[in-house]
Amino acid sequence: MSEIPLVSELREKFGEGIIDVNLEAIDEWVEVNPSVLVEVSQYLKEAEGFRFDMCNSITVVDYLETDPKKAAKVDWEPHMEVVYHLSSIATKLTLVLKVKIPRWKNDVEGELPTVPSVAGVWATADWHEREAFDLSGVNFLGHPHLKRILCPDDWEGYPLRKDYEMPLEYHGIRGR
Amino acid sequence: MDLIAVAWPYWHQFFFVLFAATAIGFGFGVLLSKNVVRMAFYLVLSLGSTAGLFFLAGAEFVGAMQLMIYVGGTMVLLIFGVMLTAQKDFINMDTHTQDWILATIVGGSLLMVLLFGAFGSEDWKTPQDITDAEVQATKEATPLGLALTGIRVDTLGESTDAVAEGKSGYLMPFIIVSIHLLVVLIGAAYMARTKKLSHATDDKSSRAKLMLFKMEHEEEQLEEEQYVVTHRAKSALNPLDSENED
Amino acid sequence: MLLIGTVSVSWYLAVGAVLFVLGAVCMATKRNLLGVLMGVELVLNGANMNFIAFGSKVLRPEGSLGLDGQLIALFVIVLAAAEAAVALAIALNFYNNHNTVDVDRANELNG
Amino acid sequence: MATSKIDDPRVIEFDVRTDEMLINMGPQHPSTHGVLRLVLRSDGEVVSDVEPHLGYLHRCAEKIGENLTARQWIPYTDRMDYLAAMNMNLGWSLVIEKLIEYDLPERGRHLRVIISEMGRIASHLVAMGTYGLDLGSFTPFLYGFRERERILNLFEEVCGARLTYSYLTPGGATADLPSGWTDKCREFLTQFKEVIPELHTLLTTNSIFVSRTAGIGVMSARMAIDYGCTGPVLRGSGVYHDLRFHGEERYTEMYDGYVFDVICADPETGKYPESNYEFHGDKLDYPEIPRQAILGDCWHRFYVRMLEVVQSVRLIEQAIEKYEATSGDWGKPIKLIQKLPAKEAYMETEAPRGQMGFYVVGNGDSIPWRVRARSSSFCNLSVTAPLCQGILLADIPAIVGSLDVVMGEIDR
Amino acid sequence: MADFIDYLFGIDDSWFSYLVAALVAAVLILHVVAVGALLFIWMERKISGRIQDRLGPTRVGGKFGWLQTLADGIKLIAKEDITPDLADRFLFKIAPYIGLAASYAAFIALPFADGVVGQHLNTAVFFVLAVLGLEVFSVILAGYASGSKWSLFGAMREAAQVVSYEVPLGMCVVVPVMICGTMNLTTIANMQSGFFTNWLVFNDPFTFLTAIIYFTCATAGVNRAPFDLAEAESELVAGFHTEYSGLRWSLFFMAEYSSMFIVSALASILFFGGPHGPIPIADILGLLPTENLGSGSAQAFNENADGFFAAMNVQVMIARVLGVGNLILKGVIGVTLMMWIRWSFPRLRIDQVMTMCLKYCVPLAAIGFIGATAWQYLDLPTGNALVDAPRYEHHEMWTDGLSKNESDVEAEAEAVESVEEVQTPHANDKVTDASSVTVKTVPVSVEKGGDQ
Repeated sequence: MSEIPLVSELREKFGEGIIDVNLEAIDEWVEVNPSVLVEVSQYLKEAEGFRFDMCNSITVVDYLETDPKKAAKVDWEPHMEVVYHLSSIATKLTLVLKVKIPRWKNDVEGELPTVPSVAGVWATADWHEREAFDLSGVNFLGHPHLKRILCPDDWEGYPLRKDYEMPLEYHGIRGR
Repeated sequence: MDLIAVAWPYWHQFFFVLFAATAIGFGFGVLLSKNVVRMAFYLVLSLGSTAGLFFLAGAEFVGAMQLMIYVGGTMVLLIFGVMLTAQKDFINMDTHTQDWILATIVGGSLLMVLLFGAFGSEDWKTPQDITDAEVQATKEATPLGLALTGIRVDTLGESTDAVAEGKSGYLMPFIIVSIHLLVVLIGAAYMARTKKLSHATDDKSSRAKLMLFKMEHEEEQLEEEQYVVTHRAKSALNPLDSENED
Repeated sequence: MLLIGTVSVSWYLAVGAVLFVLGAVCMATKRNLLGVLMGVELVLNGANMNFIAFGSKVLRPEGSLGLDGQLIALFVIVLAAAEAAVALAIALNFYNNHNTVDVDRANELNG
Repeated sequence: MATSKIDDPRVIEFDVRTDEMLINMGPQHPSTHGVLRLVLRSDGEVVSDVEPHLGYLHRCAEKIGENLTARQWIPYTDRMDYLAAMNMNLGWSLVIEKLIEYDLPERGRHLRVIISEMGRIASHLVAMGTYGLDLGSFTPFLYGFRERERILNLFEEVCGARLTYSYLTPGGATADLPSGWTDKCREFLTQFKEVIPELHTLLTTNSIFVSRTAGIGVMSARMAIDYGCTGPVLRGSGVYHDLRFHGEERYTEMYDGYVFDVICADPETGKYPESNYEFHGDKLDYPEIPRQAILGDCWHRFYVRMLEVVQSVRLIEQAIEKYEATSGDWGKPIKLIQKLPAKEAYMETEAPRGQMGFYVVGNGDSIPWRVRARSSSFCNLSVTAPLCQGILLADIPAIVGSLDVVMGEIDR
Repeated sequence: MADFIDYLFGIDDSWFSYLVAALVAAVLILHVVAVGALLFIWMERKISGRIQDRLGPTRVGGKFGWLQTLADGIKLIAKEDITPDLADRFLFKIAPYIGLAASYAAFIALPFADGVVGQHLNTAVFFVLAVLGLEVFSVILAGYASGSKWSLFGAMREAAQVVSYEVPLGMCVVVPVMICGTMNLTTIANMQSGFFTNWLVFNDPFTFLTAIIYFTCATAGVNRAPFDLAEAESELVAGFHTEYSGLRWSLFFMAEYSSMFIVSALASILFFGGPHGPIPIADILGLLPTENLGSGSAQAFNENADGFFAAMNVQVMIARVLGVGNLILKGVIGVTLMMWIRWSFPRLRIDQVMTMCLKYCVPLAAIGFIGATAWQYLDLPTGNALVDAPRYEHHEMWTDGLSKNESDVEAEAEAVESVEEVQTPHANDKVTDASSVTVKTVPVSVEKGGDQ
């Protein structure tokens, strides 16, 4: 696959910024350091031969096993992954970018983890990041107007986190 | 069923009282109402009732024109203006009390004078008998129209020089008023414009301008050919097919 | 319905006079520019009523103005339309520039 | 109050200045296709800014997906794009098949082409009808629904449901097509082809329709890509991209051996692919592109949908033949509690409204660890705000309608 | 009518009989408005149903669901009458009645057939137009008083649209007025009696153009699709009547449908022969003796009881019924055409509506007017002259009542001679058959002068 020159170019250009590359996965992915995410994105969007001009999706996966029995078996520490699915209309390539972040910033409950926003790279990331913020509680730094998009503005909690509990009531409506 | 013609004495009185009462009543409404939209509404009714009085006085054409131009045109314009400016603060505006007192005194005395004048003349005060034929005759609009073109059919029998030459009509005022109206409408349209921006008044509409503006700003770095692979010939085969064939 | 006896020209004149005075008072008291404009319309109508009354052959077959009354009334209506258009344009311009339609605040030319 | 940037044509010259007002268009409004709420900032009839507010139909389907097995979540995909539920089923099925590396038998492949293209026709008919409705023409809506009803009848015979089918599942489909169904389908296509010119007459070539849509909401190719627009919205801007051609192999191989065009205007010539559409034995040309139309405007987006319907008809005709020529298994559904490997898979399919992507993360259990639906309408709608600047109020339904959004899919 | 009531009760001329006569006329017109609206709404449903390949109402009232509208009307009356909090309550409540009153009042001067008219007006054309124009107030007030932004938008659109379209509408109406030399609708209609070639629409190419422009502007004037911007449901929810419910809401629709009928009926009177069918059946059967026709108008009947009863014979009655039927049929055809247009076309945008008015309708109406004037002035052949059909000209003039005795007729003849040098637009009026004409246009206008 054509990702291999891509990976070498990325490594060459960003060095330590590229943390991990998995070419055996169903969709090959590259894990990058949050600090270089915007630069990598900009590069991927503009680099000749790749031109990942479309950001298909931004997903946040919460890795936290709430069941203590199962938690003992899993081979990862609780963390979150922000997954960027990119594709190119010009070259018809696809790529997955991953950013690993802690579940809470500095492990303080309630402090949202931060990731630099790529809304300046792909305009579509604007809404995707708002959705990720809304449902998973990730603070995208540099986003023009990061606010809830699907849930009401005064909703509490981030529903797609594994430890989320539905509020008992919302404006007098029974929650559960 | 020509009621007014035959039942003249009854219906004239009835409708006169009706229309006069509504005209004056809604006139008071205009004066006393604080809400500017309601004022406009009352004014419409008052003017409409006045048109009724015109009909009653036999001026059918003027009545219809009053309805059409005044009530239908001018008042719509006025209400339009009211709605454009009727923001919250300006809908209700109180009048100062001293204004009221002064206006009532001046207006009351003016009314006295006018009423004194109206009922002062015996000639005006005494009603005259008329025939049905005259009622009908006065309602015809053709003489009115001819008078506007300069021909006075009602004075043809008279023997002044102007009449003999057919010059007793209103052709000149009519033309002057027409041009006046035209000039005024153009001037009013010009005045009402806000002269802030003249950017979008070229041959192209502002819409097209806007579009071009957007396109310019977006396509600065656009290499369109990157996205639009050459167009497929008709009945293009799936690329995977050709790969298989290879 | 027979309150006033047979209607004569005077009664029309009286209605016209009342409308005229109402309009004049309206012009004097209203603070809203458009309210003043409405007063002007009322005044013009009151005046028009006189022309119609004097021009009516129905009311006063002998000695009426005849067609002239109606014609002048017509001209008044047309001119009132023109006047309203200009006044409205002034009002809108005033509103655009001053953000108000209160005539009491149009005092820029005060010394 | 408009700003006084003289060079900016976004500031329109007003005849009469009025005060700016904020208007809520929706969530209960006839032309917002459900419960979309647009907050308009308008000065008289001129709208300077539009901000969409979503979420009135939010059910957190992704969270539900984390508590159900792959097959159990199928009905939830139905309720995303409820106007093209078959295509939603297909997207989810394919991504699960990708995750468990399952290969579909050939008969099932053709079955899926028939079903998903039928779904595309049904969806585009609604899009066409509601667009007419947005522009004040009620009749095309009922014409479209009449044909859609026929498709729904066929779907009902296949799976028993008329709106939320849950028919295509990971592994294939819940059942094979009933016997005699393909003949009925052919019958439908024959009569449907005659209706297409009527629809073109009612809308596509109607001069009022053209004047309402041509040159309105023009979106450049770059903007469309940047905002993640896909499907007819993207192709309406002249971008040659259709996942049925350019997607992942697992999806494009479904269309192996099929002949069809990607409906997209060539930006060089402004021409669409030539018609391959038979009408009473004669080749019937597509309607002319009106002079006022600009590539990427509402008219082109609408036109692309209308022509895609014809391509779908072509595809179904081929698929029925191929389906009948093959025999054997159509692809039985996977087990209800099929274990999902501890991998992740993302896949996009070309749904009627654009590229519908599903992302699934497995953890060895039968219940996925994380489910994500990448909604095409969601991205298409995000372009509303930049498109609706300095337009007239009446253009908003025209622009939003041309994006053809379904709130069920946006809010999930 | 009043005479007839006097005769019936054996009483003298009194206000009572006139009151009864007025009430009868009022109730009859109310029926046209109310029942007409019921019928038209039902018709609209059936027509839209057929256009959209469905049945429309089928159940209520037995066949064809013809009582559907009545059932809906009962439902609407039973509904709660809601007034929004932000509304200006007084104006909000009164607005629907203004619209209904305006479209009702316009019927007063609309002649359904020769002599079948609520109130005979010499300026009927302008009266109908003027009163119909007042309907806009109901929309503006409703829009303003609702306290809703959508309603306000609808009202502003309506105001702008109606005021603009009144200009070309008036210009189109002037053309038949100019050709006929009168604003009296009865006279205009009577001048088009005979074969359909005599209809003004076929008079010359410019009247044909004018008729089309008139119909377009009338459609816009009564707010029908594609010009129904004031209630554009896809943009403004429901426009000016967004906040209305129940009976008040239905009053808007009664007003809309009755004004649709009025403009259609006006079109048929002005351009399509009015109460005269394409073939003068009544004439051919001898139902309407030509010598009666000229004086067959109301005021002539009211001249004296004898004349009234003489004219009130069965033949004339049948002819009148035919005339009323003709006019209503033509009006319904016009309404059907409007419905057909509505269910076929998308809606225009507000700027396009204005462009249509200012760029197309006004210039075309002006061309039509100038062209028709030139046609009359140059005395070019009319459509009727081309087929060499007999021409009926039944001028019914304001002097009908005056020229009853022989001396008046002589005076009239003198007047004709005395003012021959006066060139007027009507000097080249069409050739008339002396036996069928009561009074000729131009001389009649100046007859009064001759009298003095």
